[in-house]
Amino acid sequence: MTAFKDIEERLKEKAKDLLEKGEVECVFAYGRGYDERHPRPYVAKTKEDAENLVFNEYCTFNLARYAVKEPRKKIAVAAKGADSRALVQLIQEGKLKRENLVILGIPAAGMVDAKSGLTLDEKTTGAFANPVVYDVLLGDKLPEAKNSPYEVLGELEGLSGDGRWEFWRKEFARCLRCFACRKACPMCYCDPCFMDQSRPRWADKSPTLDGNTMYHLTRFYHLAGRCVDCGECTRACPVDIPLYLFHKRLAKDCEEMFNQAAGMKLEDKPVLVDFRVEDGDEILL
Amino acid sequence: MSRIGVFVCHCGLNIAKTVRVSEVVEFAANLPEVVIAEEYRFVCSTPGQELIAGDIKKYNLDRIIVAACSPLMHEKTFRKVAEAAGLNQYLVTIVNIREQCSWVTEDEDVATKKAKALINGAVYRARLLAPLVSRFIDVNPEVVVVGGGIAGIQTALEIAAVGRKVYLVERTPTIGGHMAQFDKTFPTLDCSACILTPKMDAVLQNPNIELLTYCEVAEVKGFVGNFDVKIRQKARYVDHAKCNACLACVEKCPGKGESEFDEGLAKRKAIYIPFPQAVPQKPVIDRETCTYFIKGKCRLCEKICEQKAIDYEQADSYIEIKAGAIVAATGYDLMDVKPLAQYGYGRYPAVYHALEIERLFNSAGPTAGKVVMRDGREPQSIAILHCIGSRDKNNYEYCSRVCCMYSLKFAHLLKEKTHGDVYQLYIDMRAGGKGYEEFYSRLLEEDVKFIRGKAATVTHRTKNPEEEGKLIVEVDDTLTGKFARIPVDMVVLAPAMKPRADAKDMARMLNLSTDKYGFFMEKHPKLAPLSTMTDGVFIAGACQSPKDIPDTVSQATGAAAEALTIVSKAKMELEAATAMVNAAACSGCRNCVTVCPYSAPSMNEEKGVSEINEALCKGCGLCAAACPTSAIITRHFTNEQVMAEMEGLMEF
Amino acid sequence: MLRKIEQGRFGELIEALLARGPLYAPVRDDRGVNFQLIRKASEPTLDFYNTLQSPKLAWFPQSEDLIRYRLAKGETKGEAISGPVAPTVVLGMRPWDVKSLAIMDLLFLGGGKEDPYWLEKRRLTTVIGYGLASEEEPDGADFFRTLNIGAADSDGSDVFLLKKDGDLLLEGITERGKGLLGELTFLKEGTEEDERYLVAAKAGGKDRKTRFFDLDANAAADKLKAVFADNTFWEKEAEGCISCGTCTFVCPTCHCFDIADETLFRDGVRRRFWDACMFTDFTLEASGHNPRPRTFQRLRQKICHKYSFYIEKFGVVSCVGCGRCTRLCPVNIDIFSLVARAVNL
Amino acid sequence: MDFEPKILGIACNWCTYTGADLAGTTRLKYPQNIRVVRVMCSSRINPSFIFRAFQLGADGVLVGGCHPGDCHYGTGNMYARRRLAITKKMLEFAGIEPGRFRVEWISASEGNRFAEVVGEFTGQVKGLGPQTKLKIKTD
Repeated sequence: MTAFKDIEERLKEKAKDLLEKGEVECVFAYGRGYDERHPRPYVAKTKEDAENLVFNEYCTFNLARYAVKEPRKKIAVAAKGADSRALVQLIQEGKLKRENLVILGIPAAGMVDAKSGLTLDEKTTGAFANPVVYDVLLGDKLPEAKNSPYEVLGELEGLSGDGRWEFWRKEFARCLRCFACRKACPMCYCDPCFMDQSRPRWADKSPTLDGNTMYHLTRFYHLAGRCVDCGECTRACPVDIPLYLFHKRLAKDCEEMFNQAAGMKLEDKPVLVDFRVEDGDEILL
Repeated sequence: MSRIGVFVCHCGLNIAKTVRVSEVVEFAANLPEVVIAEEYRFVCSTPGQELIAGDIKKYNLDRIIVAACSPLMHEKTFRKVAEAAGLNQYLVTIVNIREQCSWVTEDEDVATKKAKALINGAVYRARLLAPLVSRFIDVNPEVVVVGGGIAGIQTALEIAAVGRKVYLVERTPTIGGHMAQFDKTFPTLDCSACILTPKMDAVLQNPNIELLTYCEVAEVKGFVGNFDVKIRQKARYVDHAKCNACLACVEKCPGKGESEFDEGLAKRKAIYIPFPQAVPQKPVIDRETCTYFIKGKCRLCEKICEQKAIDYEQADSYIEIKAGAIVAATGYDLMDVKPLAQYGYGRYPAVYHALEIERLFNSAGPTAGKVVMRDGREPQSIAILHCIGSRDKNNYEYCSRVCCMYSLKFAHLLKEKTHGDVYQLYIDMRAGGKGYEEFYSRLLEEDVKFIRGKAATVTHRTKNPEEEGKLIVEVDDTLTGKFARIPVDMVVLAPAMKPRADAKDMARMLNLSTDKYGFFMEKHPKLAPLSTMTDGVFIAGACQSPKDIPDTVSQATGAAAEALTIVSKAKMELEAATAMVNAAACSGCRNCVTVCPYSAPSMNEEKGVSEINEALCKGCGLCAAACPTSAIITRHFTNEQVMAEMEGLMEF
Repeated sequence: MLRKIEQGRFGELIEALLARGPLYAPVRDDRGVNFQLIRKASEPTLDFYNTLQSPKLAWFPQSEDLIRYRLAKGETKGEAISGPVAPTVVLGMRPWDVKSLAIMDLLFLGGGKEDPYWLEKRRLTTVIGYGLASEEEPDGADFFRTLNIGAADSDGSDVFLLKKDGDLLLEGITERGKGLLGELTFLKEGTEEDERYLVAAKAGGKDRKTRFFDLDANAAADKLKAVFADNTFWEKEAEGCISCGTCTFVCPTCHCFDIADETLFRDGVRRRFWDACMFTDFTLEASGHNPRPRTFQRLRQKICHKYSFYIEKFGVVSCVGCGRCTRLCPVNIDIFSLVARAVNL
Repeated sequence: MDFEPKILGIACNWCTYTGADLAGTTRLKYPQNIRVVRVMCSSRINPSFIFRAFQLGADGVLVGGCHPGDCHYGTGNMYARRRLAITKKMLEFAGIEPGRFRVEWISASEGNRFAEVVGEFTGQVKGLGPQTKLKIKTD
């Protein structure tokens, strides 16, 4: 495995090179935050900026979330496994153009969520070690996780329906409606979000359990077949709602029913705006 | 605040027997925003209608709710009543308390309770209804027919016959299509040219038909009533306006190409007309074989042309046409049989496909109508192999429908011309059609050898001296259960009819769906076989599925009638309950663009939002449910309206 | 007035407070410590550095019902919800959080219009502040010393609580606080040694180290106004900002709210609830116009509101350096270094 | 008293709603717990409608559309099938009894099928008892 320090060096070098040659307008990557453990998303626009880039195990952010705001510019994006899936998914949805992107692929394992101290692996999120699409690879390819990313669902799936509802009810009740989940999500590019609508008002404007439930269920649905399991929603949540569990479950369902995982192939169509004549009614059971 | 009037119908005893109408009326009268609630024995009767109209005026109602039978029954009636009374028809709500209430239970309490809940739902929803106005658009009276085979010719002639202008677009230098290549037609054996060429000529003579040969559709925009069709006129290098069709140029031309019309069995010149009866009779230059274009020298045709019609500088040009309707009659391709190596086509010169044989029969064909093979011999034994690629899970699962009959025709003609042995190797003999079974019976009498079994291989590997110099057709005879080797001089393949190679592109241009093979999809297989999911675009002939000439001509005539129903009106009413995009809420996700079967939404790339062409929208709401930001508003079924109705239904 | 109780008898103290009325205190669950309305004496804890969320919810709940109404035929009937608020105790607030109440008072009570909901709760609530013990290290994100708040300041508290060896010292600061301590007769008198310890701890609190720069409030206010139009600066600072409401929701001094009518089956409540200036639609006008459509404008607004406009209007910084926004920011935006960069630009 | 569930039906105009009318025309009897909302196509149904219906207190939700391949709009119900399949999985994972939600393809000629399905579904929902999880608590 290539050391994070070496990846950082290559990232700087490549960014400098791209910016110097004018091949991209900016490079979306990571910069220093208020300490080592807290890097920030950073946009390098000049070769001098490129010197400020950093990469370490705390660089968990999914930069596709920023790239999607620049659909017309030629940009470079540092992309770990899940981040590259997000880029692919956004290309499928016509939000980004492949030809406008230079994907700086980063094979990365052992990333750490600074807040919880947890290592990101298949039990959590963002376990995809290697980028699925890239122009440059800034480190050596890594072996992929051996376990299914869905194993972690076992515990919840093992509960009774009542148990699961009790679990989610408690979690939804904690929700502050700070909307960090949707704002951190690379796929939640809608502005306004359905929750901001007043006609109709899909959920209470005030943070009630019922409104929170409607918000989260609908958002889960909107991400079905689109979520790339980067885990940003869950890391962003100030009250630590394990949103990733629901997203994972729907990703699993989509794989089982439609035989397609989000953001894996440029030529795929998002599953919910697609159908096959062979889709059977058994999926409704 | 709305002013709602509620009218509850007894429908004689149909409703009143199980629903306590007075109780329901009292309930309705006490709901907020309900100004008046009334009951009547038959609200749909003239006095009932007058009651509603009177109340609208008397109470200044801005919404009415009629609780009666199904909306599918009388919604139109009550909408008319409202319009006549000055209330927009979309402000009427019908509550179904008969078919879905009083008729499906005998319990008065239950029925009354349900009727109340249904009316409550309607009151919740009615407040949110908006007046809608149907829009009318002008219809362009002209029609574009794509494809100049028998289907396109027939369609064009029918439309022109009622005085409408038709543009007939044909890709090759002549109209006529596959039918022009045929020698005889089954089952009557009348000469194909004799019945087709008068029609081709009629096209040329008809002032209402503008013939656009050597042209291709480049782009189709717009929608029913208002299509903008861009046609690419391929460079002919001959100015047809000047050419007087003397064809002296053709005679002198030293260039040599393979005749497409004769399936490569004969040569043609570089400047040519495809066949003697071609329409138009004016030639085109084939760049690929023209000496001047290849070597930069020659220009013989230019020298010889008295009309100065030769123009080597000619380039492709574009013609823009406006049309109210489009008929696609783009026909079929014969399957390329080379990849089916087991039949030896391309490897053994004595293996022919069906269209080649047609040309061999034809007196104007490469052999002047004699059946002689590529080596000059007349075959003494011929095997006709059915279902090559058709009814074949590895290729085309469908039956090509015409092969049995033309194979019988071939058998007859081969017998007649060669007196040799003719074998038919078939899976099933399909002779459904007027006079078809009789034709089959006739052939059974003609000393043709029928072997029931699909040919497995054609090989030159002989096993005994008798087979020497022959091609051996191997087949499992399913009647005798024996494996047979049939030595013959000539093999004729009946390949599958398949969609045109560019059918998918054409489908994309016309916004048609295709089936899994690539044939154009009809709107409904039984009830709308000539319509498509795109209003104003119709299909006829083999582009929809393999079919014979009678079926094709029937479809073509039908498609003409379909197109005429559109262009015969000056104006067209558009669906009023269409969807629209609230641009401020659109996130540009393209879901609507991706899912709409009618291509009504499209992306405005500059603004990054989607826009709906209401002329194309059918109001199904598929897009609205796919819209994550609820930017799409399905008029008359908005998210708000549906959810309000649900709230009202669930309150009690 | 100084009282004390063994730490082991903390539960008894809680029991006694619970008997008097509603009590908010820090409770630990699997995700950390937060203020909660206490149901059982065993719930509260004093073993924490600070709560994840601010204690403002005791006075300014995330969601508060104002009016109940019914959409009836003819007329809509509504009634104000102004149930009697019981005397409440909030126990365990850190000194810098206590300070936030005075900052919020300026707005809710001093802005020319008194907010009855805030006033009522302020009037009836007793604050038990909780000094940082000398052995506890401030978190790296905190910077309350920059705002000149000591780790053991007792200003603003009615009662001030401090750990001392095995004991909890309780000092009555205000009359209300002293009255409360007087009622809790099972408490022991504090000794002179306790007194000295307390004085030393308060003084020592001023020497505790957090992130620091020399902040002159008025100069900062002016500087930020000068920097206001420097879009390049703000765009760079905001490039990571995802425009969520986390920072404002966990902030003890953020006070923006929205009001909405929530109706179901024609019954409804008018409710006010937290809003955040970081939300895209916070400034969305009915016309569709949005004066702050871009992220950097919203982040700028938040920073300038706290470090410039509030000073201009009320004379104080609207920030207590609690570090919550920095700690919980999903993208590690740090208000301390941002302000420092702006002021030193 | 027996528990009488509230069931929300959402039916497409062309097939299921017409089928329900046919059930009436042929005077078939079925439980009247169902109240039907008419939409033009099953593809109009936003999964949030289903969540909302449960919040409004529906004990069961029945969606009816044309048989796949027979959609009045060609492909609407093909999309609907995928959406509603996800909706079903979501309800299940959230802990809502999956038996409270059902999708059926009922054509305009299947009045008896409509009555049958409603009867069966009503019985099933009755068996599950009141739906209290998503239902908004009202005083």
